[in-house]
Amino acid sequence: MTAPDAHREPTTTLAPTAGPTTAGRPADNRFKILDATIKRHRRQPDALLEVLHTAQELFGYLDRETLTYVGRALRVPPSRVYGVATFYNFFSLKPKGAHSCVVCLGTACYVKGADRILAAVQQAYHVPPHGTTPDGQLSLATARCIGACGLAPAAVFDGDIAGRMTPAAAVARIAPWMPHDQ
Amino acid sequence: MTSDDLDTVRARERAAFAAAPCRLAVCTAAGCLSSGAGAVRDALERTAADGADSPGLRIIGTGCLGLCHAGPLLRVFRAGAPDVTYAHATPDLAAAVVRQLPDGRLPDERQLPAMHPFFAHQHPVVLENAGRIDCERIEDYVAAGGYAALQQAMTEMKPDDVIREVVASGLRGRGGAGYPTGLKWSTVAKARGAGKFVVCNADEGDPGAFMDRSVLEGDPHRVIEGMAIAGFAVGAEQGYIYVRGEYPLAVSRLRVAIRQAERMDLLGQRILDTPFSFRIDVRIGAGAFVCGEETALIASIEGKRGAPRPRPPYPASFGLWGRPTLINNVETYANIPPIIRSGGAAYARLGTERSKGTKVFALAGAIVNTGLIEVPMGTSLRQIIFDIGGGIPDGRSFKAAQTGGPSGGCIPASHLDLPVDYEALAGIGSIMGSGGLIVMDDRSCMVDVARFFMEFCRDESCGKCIPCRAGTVQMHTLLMRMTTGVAAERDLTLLEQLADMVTRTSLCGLGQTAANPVVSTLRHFRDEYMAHILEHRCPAGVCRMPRAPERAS
Amino acid sequence: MSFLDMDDRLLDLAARMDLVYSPLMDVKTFPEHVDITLVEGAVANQDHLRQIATIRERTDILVAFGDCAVTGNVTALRNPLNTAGVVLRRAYGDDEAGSPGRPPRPGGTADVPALLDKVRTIRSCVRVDVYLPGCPPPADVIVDVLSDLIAGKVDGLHNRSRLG
Amino acid sequence: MSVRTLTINGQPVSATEEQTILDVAREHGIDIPTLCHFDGLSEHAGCRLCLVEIAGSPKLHAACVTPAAEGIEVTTHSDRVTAYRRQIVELLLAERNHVCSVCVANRNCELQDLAVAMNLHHVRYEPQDPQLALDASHPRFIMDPNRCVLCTRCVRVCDEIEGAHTWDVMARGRRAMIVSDLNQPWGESPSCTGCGKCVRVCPTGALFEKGATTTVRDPDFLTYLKTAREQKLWIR
Repeated sequence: MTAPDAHREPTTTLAPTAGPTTAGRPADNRFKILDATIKRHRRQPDALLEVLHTAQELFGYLDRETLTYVGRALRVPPSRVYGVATFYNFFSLKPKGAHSCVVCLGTACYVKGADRILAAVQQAYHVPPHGTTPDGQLSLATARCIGACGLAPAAVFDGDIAGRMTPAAAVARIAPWMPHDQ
Repeated sequence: MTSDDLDTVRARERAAFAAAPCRLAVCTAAGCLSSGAGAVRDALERTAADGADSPGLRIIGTGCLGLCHAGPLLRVFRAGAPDVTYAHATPDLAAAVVRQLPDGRLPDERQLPAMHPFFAHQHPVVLENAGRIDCERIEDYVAAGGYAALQQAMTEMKPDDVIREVVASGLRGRGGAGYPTGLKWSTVAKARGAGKFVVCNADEGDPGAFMDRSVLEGDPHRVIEGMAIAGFAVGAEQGYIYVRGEYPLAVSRLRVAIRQAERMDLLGQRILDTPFSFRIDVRIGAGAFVCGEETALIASIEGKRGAPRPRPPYPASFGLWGRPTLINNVETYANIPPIIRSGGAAYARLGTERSKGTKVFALAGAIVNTGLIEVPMGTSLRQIIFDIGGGIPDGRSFKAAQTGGPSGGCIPASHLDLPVDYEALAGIGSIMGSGGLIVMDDRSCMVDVARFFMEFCRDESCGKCIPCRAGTVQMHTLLMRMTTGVAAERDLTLLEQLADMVTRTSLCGLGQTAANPVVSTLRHFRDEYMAHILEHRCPAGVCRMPRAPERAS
Repeated sequence: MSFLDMDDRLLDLAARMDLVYSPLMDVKTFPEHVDITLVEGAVANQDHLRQIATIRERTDILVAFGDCAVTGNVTALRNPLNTAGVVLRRAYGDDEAGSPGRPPRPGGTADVPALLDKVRTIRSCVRVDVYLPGCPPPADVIVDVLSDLIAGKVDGLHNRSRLG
Repeated sequence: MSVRTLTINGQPVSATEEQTILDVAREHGIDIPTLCHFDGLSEHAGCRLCLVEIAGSPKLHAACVTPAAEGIEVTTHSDRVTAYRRQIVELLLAERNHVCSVCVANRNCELQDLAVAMNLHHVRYEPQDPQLALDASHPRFIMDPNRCVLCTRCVRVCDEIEGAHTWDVMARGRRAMIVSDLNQPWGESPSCTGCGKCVRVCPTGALFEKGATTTVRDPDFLTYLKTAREQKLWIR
């Protein structure tokens, strides 16, 4: 991660009246990248989803400041930004863990016992589905089908699809991410 | 680049193809990649680079070869010799193949039989390029006859001619509902107003379906070409592909393909130096099944909550930003180039009376050969599941085939000989859907299957209309009562009444079909429901019933 | 109270029926072969659950009388809390000022019946013949319905009063 | 302007080009139940209570968005749609915590009126008992999501008439909720003008004035405002 540069304000030219606070966030290039996306879409309100995608890629999740910033830049009311951000499963309003495990619960995976994989991971690492461990190491999520039905049951570990999973294999795959006392 | 220039490229590439007597194709669809196809490809390239004595060898990363469970798949094409396909390929095997190629004696281990039934019974049209082209090289697509249909449309046909061929082909929407594609195209073409749009629905949300993903990953130019032809036919200059966020590989390959097509003047301003201009932008979904519904998809492209709106007005007259909009799904567009190339009449010779052409199915669940297949419409379920799919593994018996995902139904063994087409499936209470086909053996409980799908619909309901929002919740509650053994007979009555009400009164297709899994399992497996309710017993042994009253035994 | 609002009409009704059981009467057990029972209130604990089963067994026509019996109403306001333990802690546990409380155990004792996790409507426990919603059901409606029931008319009775 | 003729429940009626089946029915005193419709707002078409049958069409049609087309034969109260409407109201009553006897809108509530009009005396579906916190942070108004039916009248009036767009719907399906701004307490909402229009259009006791013992029902007030604004005529 780049060193925080306390002196440089994030670009606020798009929302000159009241730029968002950046407290607790490194004032790095990420807002510049976000602004570039916003500019590419000519600040059109229609680009809300695209911009939220970019923002989440940049920051990992969407906090209130980011939502406010995006709303002002695209000239969309805050409640609509919030409504859109919470409608879609992909957007997260809370920080995610350092690592992620997504268990596919699609039909093919269901038929092949994906629920047992989910239960095993939950139990082994004390993490609720769609939650994060208290130490912030692991986020567990479920997917509605990742399209890897031919390899069911499947799970995604830090972005890599793994097929023909078993409860034990899933737990083992996560083990190296976790502190040893678990 | 003009049409003639493109012909030159095609000729050059074909010559280069012919000069390479040997091609090694590694399946680089998401399935095989997750089984280690990347390492196999690396090993091929490393070994080929080491040995100087393999001239004319080409290594390509290709689209889905279909047999996902046996991945990574490696296929060897040699001039004058039959193709050889390896299952579960490893880097070591790959290296051995490259080293032994010059002798013409390939390793025997892990070779699939020459006429493996999985491949023998298929009829690829949409998937014709799978295994043959490198999915990241536009030149490969062009050499395989790609963009010839677009050339033909632009140079020899008028928009009306294109639509006439699509009508003649009898092609119906592959997204599930089966609306005649030609009719849709002519409606949008006739719609008044400038600034029309062409939209490709790649929000393949049915769990158990991955046909569209495979097409986008393996042959993205085919979809782009189909869309460009559609744009030409209906008079649109802008297209959008709305891809599921769950398919990052498809998105990146599409973006690469769009850039390549733009560089060769196959997209953008003045395509092939004609007055026709057409742009395509990719829009990425964010995890909402309901966005597969066309008005919700439009709302989502417009940056809004993916809530459907009442139709009419239909998108064909009032769609994206209020403009006439053509919406088809991936597989529908992928069928367009062959229809234009060989003519609608030729295409219509495939399939059944009312369902023309082929259909791609994703086989999954309790079946030996899981993966992707393409068969002519009218192929029987038995052929699909037992001949191509290899039957049920572990010595279990077939119980049901689920088609159409959460909007579909379960087909029992008594209907295995049914020829699969739109009408036949609808006739037994299921739907064609987008092509997901999940096989269930005797270890699946049909009440629990209904509960599984109802949970899906409950969680994916947008919440706009009451019947779907609250009706799916109550139907799920009732199904939970059954699977936990606390239901009474009146719960079944309530469930059936709700299923009817939600079907008839919901605002959009999600709600209107949400009860289908319940209705179809009740129709074909009512005795299982009764066992849960009257005897507090799960015949398949799936449902645990700790709270159940004393068993009637 | 609404019952008493029937005023002198109550006397007319009384002439046509025998009141065999009521919370105000000194009768410990619910009698057998009762023609009509008006059940007020919802089912909140194990004792109620046993009672309603007995009532159903021994009654010809069971009337869910008033919103609490029909919908749970005010008594079911605790249902979003989900479990009896939470309800008891909320009611008898430490208060907001910090003074310590002594919440009873959810399982009940010999003298106090166990609280159900959720307050249940009469319908969710036993078959109900007539619904008479209202908080409270108006006196006129009670007179009408009772008169009809005594006269042997059962159909179309529940349409006379409203929720709330 | 072309005039159209059609029949509703066998009664011949005429309609203008812009009119919906609902408009025409109401004009002729035929009561089609609605919940999300409010005169002066765009149509939401979400409550599905106004579904009617049109002869020759297998589908049901939402009267609020279906044009009164030439020659159609509309049936507003077939046994089938009456039964469906009843189920819809039952679903709503089971969805949130609708406790009429302690609700500020008791006897002045459109949901309760619907139940009464349908002779709905009990609910067959399992109450969902959601745990929802009441928002009393606004100096003048209270938002009680326990009574909300998600008709979005408040969202639409705030957006379309007041122009503030303080309200919107968050999440989806059974988790959907009406929220102000970034789901913050209403009293802290920078965008709310405090105009109270949302309170006036709420069909139930989800939005009400602090200290009020009942709610206000004024179905014509938006039409009044719009006529005043657009035509400078204050018609009461």
